[in-house]
Amino acid sequence: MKNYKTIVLANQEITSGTFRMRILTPGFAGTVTPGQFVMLRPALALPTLLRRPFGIFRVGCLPAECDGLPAREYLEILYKVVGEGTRILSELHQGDRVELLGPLGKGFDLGVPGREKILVGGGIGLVPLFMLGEALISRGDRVRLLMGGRGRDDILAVTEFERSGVETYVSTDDGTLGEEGFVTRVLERKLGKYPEAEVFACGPMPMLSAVEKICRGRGVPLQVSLEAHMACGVGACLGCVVKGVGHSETRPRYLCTCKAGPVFDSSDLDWGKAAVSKGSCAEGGCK
Amino acid sequence: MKNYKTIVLANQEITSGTFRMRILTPGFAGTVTPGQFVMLRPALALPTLLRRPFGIFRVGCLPAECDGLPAREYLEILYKVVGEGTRILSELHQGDRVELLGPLGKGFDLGVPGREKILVGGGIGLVPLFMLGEALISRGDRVRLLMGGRGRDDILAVTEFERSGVETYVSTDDGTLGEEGFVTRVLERKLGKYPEAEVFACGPMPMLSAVEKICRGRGVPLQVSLEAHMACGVGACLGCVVKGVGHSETRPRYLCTCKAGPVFDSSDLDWGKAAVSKGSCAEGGCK
Amino acid sequence: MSCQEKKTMNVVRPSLAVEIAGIRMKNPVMPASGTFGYGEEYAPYFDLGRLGAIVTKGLSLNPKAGNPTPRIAETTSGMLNAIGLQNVGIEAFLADKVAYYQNFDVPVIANFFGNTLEEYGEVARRLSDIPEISAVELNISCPNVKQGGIVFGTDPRAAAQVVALVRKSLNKPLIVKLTPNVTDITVIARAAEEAGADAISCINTLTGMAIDVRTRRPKIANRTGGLSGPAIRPVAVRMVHQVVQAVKIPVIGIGGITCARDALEFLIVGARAVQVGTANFIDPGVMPDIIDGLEAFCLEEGIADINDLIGSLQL
Amino acid sequence: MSCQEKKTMNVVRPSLAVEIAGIRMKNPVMPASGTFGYGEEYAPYFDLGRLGAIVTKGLSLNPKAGNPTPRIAETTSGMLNAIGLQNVGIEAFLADKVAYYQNFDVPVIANFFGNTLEEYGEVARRLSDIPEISAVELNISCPNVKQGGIVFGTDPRAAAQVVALVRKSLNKPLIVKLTPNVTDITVIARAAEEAGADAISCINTLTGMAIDVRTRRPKIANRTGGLSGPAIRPVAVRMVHQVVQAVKIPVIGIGGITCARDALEFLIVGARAVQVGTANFIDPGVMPDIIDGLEAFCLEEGIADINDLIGSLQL
Ligand SMILES: Cc1cc2nc3c(=O)[nH]c(=O)nc-3n(C[C@H](O)[C@H](O)[C@H](O)COP(=O)(O)OP(=O)(O)OC[C@H]3O[C@@H](n4cnc5c(N)ncnc54)[C@H](O)[C@@H]3O)c2cc1C
Ligand SMILES: Cc1cc2nc3c(=O)[nH]c(=O)nc-3n(C[C@H](O)[C@H](O)[C@H](O)COP(=O)(O)OP(=O)(O)OC[C@H]3O[C@@H](n4cnc5c(N)ncnc54)[C@H](O)[C@@H]3O)c2cc1C
Ligand SMILES: Cc1cc2nc3c(=O)[nH]c(=O)nc-3n(C[C@H](O)[C@H](O)[C@H](O)COP(=O)(O)O)c2cc1C
Ligand SMILES: Cc1cc2nc3c(=O)[nH]c(=O)nc-3n(C[C@H](O)[C@H](O)[C@H](O)COP(=O)(O)O)c2cc1C
Ligand code: FES
Ligand code: FES
Repeated sequence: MKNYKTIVLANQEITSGTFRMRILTPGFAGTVTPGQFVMLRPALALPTLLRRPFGIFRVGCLPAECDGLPAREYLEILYKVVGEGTRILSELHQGDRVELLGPLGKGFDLGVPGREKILVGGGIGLVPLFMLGEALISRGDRVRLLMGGRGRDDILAVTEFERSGVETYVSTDDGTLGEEGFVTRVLERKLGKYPEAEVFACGPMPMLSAVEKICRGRGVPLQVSLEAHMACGVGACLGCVVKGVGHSETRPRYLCTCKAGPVFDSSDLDWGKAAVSKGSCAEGGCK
Repeated sequence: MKNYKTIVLANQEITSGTFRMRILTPGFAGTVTPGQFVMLRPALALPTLLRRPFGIFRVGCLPAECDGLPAREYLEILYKVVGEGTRILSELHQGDRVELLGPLGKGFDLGVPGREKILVGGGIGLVPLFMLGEALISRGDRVRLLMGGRGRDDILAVTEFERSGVETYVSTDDGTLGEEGFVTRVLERKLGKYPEAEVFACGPMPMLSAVEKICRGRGVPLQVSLEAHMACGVGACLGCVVKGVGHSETRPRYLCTCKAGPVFDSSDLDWGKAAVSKGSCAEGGCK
Repeated sequence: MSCQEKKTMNVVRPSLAVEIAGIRMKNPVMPASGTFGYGEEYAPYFDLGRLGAIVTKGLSLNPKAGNPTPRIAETTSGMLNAIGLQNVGIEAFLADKVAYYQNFDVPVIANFFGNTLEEYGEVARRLSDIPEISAVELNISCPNVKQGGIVFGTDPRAAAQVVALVRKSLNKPLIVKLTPNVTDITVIARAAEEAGADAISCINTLTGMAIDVRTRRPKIANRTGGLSGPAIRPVAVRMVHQVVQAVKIPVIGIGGITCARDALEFLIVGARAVQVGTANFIDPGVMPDIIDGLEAFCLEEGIADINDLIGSLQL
Repeated sequence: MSCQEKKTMNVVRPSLAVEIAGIRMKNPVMPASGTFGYGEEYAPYFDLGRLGAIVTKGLSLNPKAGNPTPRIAETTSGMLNAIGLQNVGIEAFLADKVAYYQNFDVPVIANFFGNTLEEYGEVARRLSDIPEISAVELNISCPNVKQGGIVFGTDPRAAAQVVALVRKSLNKPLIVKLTPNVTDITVIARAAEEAGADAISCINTLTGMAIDVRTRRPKIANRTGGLSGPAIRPVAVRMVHQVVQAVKIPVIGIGGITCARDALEFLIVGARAVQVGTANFIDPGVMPDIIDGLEAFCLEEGIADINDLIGSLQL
């Protein structure tokens, strides 16, 4: 958990409207667990005010170079341009200054070693699953990624998952890539085959709700990574709360997405109608 | 007078804290007279709000290129980083988008053909004098530039003036370049030699006041280019007024620097104690 | 081009026309008083005929010199101004400026103020006779003039008094412009309505102050100034929402509008039209852009008449 | 390094210490209530011992759930919040949180509110006995809670009543925090002073609203929220200036402070200390940066004691 004032190493558009940014972050890799996130903003004169939360896609290190440049640790985020903040990020160049806070929040619990692992990613929601996949693979678990999206532009980084040893299954609503249909259909099929699996999901709220219903129906353990509007990212503003299980008007039980989450055991959440902050979807920014 | 949404062609630091920016401005050159100015801001998400006024240093045209790039008209400004707005400008790169309004205001009157012309520039105040010099030279006048500054970093673009045929005399308060002392001392000497000269001055207010006193004392015609805090640049906000000659508490006579100026005949201004807007110097941004 | 054609052939262009107190406007976008001069200053940048209405800078009985300088200072996403209502006075306005408006098929709204009740009445009478003026906007809210506006605009009784007097002296629609520097803006709005206002416009500027830390002086010679620009938009939207609930007459929304989306916030909470102020300084082309943006939004959302959008807030 | 050494050898470090209502602080910088949790959340980012004081989030008699979400929305250079004063309640605070403050040599100011007069009194009594608490800050200004704060904070008589009651129930310095959503803040400030306040802090948030134009819904579930951040600074500086002129007790300036220069504006108009709110969210290291910046400014300007800067406004 460090407050970085650092620079952009690279910032590329990878599919229409989705970017990949590499940021210099010395000392970051050793402290991060899969599913944690960062709060990021360009170090400009307040074009937007608050930092924006982003999942950590991966961390890495550039080797030292002969011209004397030392080894440089970095992290990578994948982000979609949905509003002003992400638009400004997308216009940053190598060497531009950014401010980054992280790693933040509670990441994924790796679950029971040896059991089948199914990761369900919806669009940009796949971001936190990459490091999770790596961690699970490296301790020997079998990992499958079910990657869904509306169309081919929503399908990201699949080859990178495969390279790391994750089996991937792609589906799109419009059939422009992989199987046609909802990713939840694929999930049902896979759970039919691997009823002992553990599921890890991140994506738009309607998808998460559907995944939760499927997993609850079969008694399959599920962890979800949620989004919420955040001001601070550290538990100070109380802007990012979601309803915990047992929440009621008279005995409210709010949990901070930034601190108790963003990854929650699905059984800790109230999956009632308005379970999760409308905020996370209000702007159509739900991915 | 056009509202350009255009791009930066180049943006270089020329001396410590002073930059030269080239901006693509098709159709600009034909409409500008020496001494006019532009209102400029980066096309970012409101990092600063208002456009900033800048004198037009020069205009030019990049020739068409064999790869099909057509000829491109541009203008150049020279600016000093004094606050947030100019700092943001200084961080722009080639290809970055800017918004520019201009040419604005009333420029210099070229005066009587054939009479000696003396231009007095204080620091960054020399900006509007370059195009004036060019115009005077091209119609055959003899032009001298007396260029003053606190130190060598304030002395700008002198070789460019010389190349255009202007005789230049440099003085600095600390003697780090040219003659040591105030530029007004040089002016007195020159006026002693050329009592028929016409004077054109731009620079910090104390310098302009001193120049005005000298010229008034000798009955020498003087035009000055003033600075004032501006919101609109077109005469709509009335934020940029200066006191005109004959101004009094009971019969106030305010002139818009952006429309009646920025170049004024010195006899049109009230040179009393608070003659010119404190605004133009309040932030220490007076150059 | 084919795309353009397709648009005009297959899609009915949405109607942006609105009506306020009997004034029909092509669209709900007009400049805010004092930020658009008398209009001429911006004529080089776009066809003023595109505007829903033109609003003049604030007029008074006699010419007014305004405040000493500095008069403006930028603040974060806003600006302070203490112009002090400098204006040419009603005589010069009628003699030199009014004729210009005949060039455009756009209703003209004359903004005015007085230093005394009598002056308010007198200016209202003078404006009554001018056919080029479609309506007047009564500024009881300028925070810059010590004896004048501020008193009327912050006290419901004083507001009612000046509105009633102007109403009596005037034969045109009367728009009353409110100050946001009050505890409860609905009280003033209702007082104005009861006293005969045909419409309300709000908000004027929030009183603010900025200090030059080196010189230890206020950045504005008048010490305080009016804060305008995007910074104040949330306060303005809230107040317009409140006033729309509180009165039956139409409301014109003002405060920090810089783009169509900003304007839409005001229309959705119930403003019948909007005024654009500080944004004109930032981009002289902003009002036509906003008009285009409103049309595009209606097209996208399948709204045939912008009046269907007005007050469409979902609570 | 040699530069550093030179500084400490040749130049006397300016004193930044200030005193408010008997509370001595190392420097005039503290967090604004509700933007710093109970302090722990920011401990990973800097030594809390550097602060002039710690201000807790708003406490109430019973735990409070707060509002539904969305609770926050960004606006231009500001943010709206309608957290709804979610807090653990005074019991849990005393049981779980207070002990933590012993780790730091920093005065702790407990911010609190009540929904009824009785509740205000009760919380004040409970806080009286806690040695870790140096002073309390009475929030009569939160615009989010319908039955509570707003009434007290906008009416001078109600304000005086609650201040007097708390004063009676409390054996510690009493800071009263004012809302800016009033016509004349000096009236409320004077009422609080007369009723026994030892200091005033201002401002709390301006009430604002933002609309999601696609869904036509307010961006905040509570419809309106409190506007904070740099956008409101000019309003805050103006009000602090007014209150400083109106009362004899010290004033703490709050509103949109993001850097030392912002803080200086408040000190120069006469605030004895400042609180930093929204800026903590943007940069957790902002308060130590501001403290360093104040020291640097004093050094540059040859000011040996920051108290000489306070109220140094030139008019
Ligand atoms: C823990 C976490 C991890 C995330 N990881 C990623 C990621 O890896 N890649 C990615 O593209 N996006 C991710 N998001 C969503 C991302 O934060 C938003 O897309 C981004 O904040 C939008 O900012 P904007 O200014 O472009 O949009 P605007 O809509 O203009 O933003 C306005 C305000 O709403 C907030 N906001 C808008 N949409 C969202 C959202 N979906 N979630 C949270 N806040 C929102 C913004 O932070 C800002 O405060 C994540 C969100 C959270 C909470
Ligand atoms: C007609 C005209 C021509 C100018 N030509 C040049 C030029 O060629 N090169 C150059 O470097 N500068 C020039 N200036 C000054 C330049 O506009 C300011 O340096 C610049 O606006 C400072 O902006 P900032 O945000 O960096 O400073 P800040 O001090 O942060 O600005 C705050 C506000 O004050 C205004 N302001 C501050 N200083 C000045 C000033 N000296 N004059 C006017 N407004 C000011 C800004 O526009 C802004 O609105 C000119 C000014 C005028 C009026
Ligand atoms: C420079 C300036 C001058 C103004 N003059 C007037 C005026 O004469 N009469 C008036 O009613 N309002 C005046 N106003 C207020 C605006 O009309 C408008 O209410 C306010 O600026 C808020 O809108 P904005 O945020 O879009 O600028 C002025 C505002 C500015 C910035
Ligand atoms: C998320 C949030 C929560 C707040 N909670 C409280 C509170 O509990 N009690 C209180 O007196 N003020 C509260 N405030 C107001 C702040 O203390 C401060 O007065 C206001 O935000 C203005 O300062 P700023 O612009 O620096 O944020 C809160 C503000 C924010 C943004
Ligand atoms: S984002 Fe502030 S508490 Fe979670
Ligand atoms: S800058 Fe607006 S009138 Fe001159």
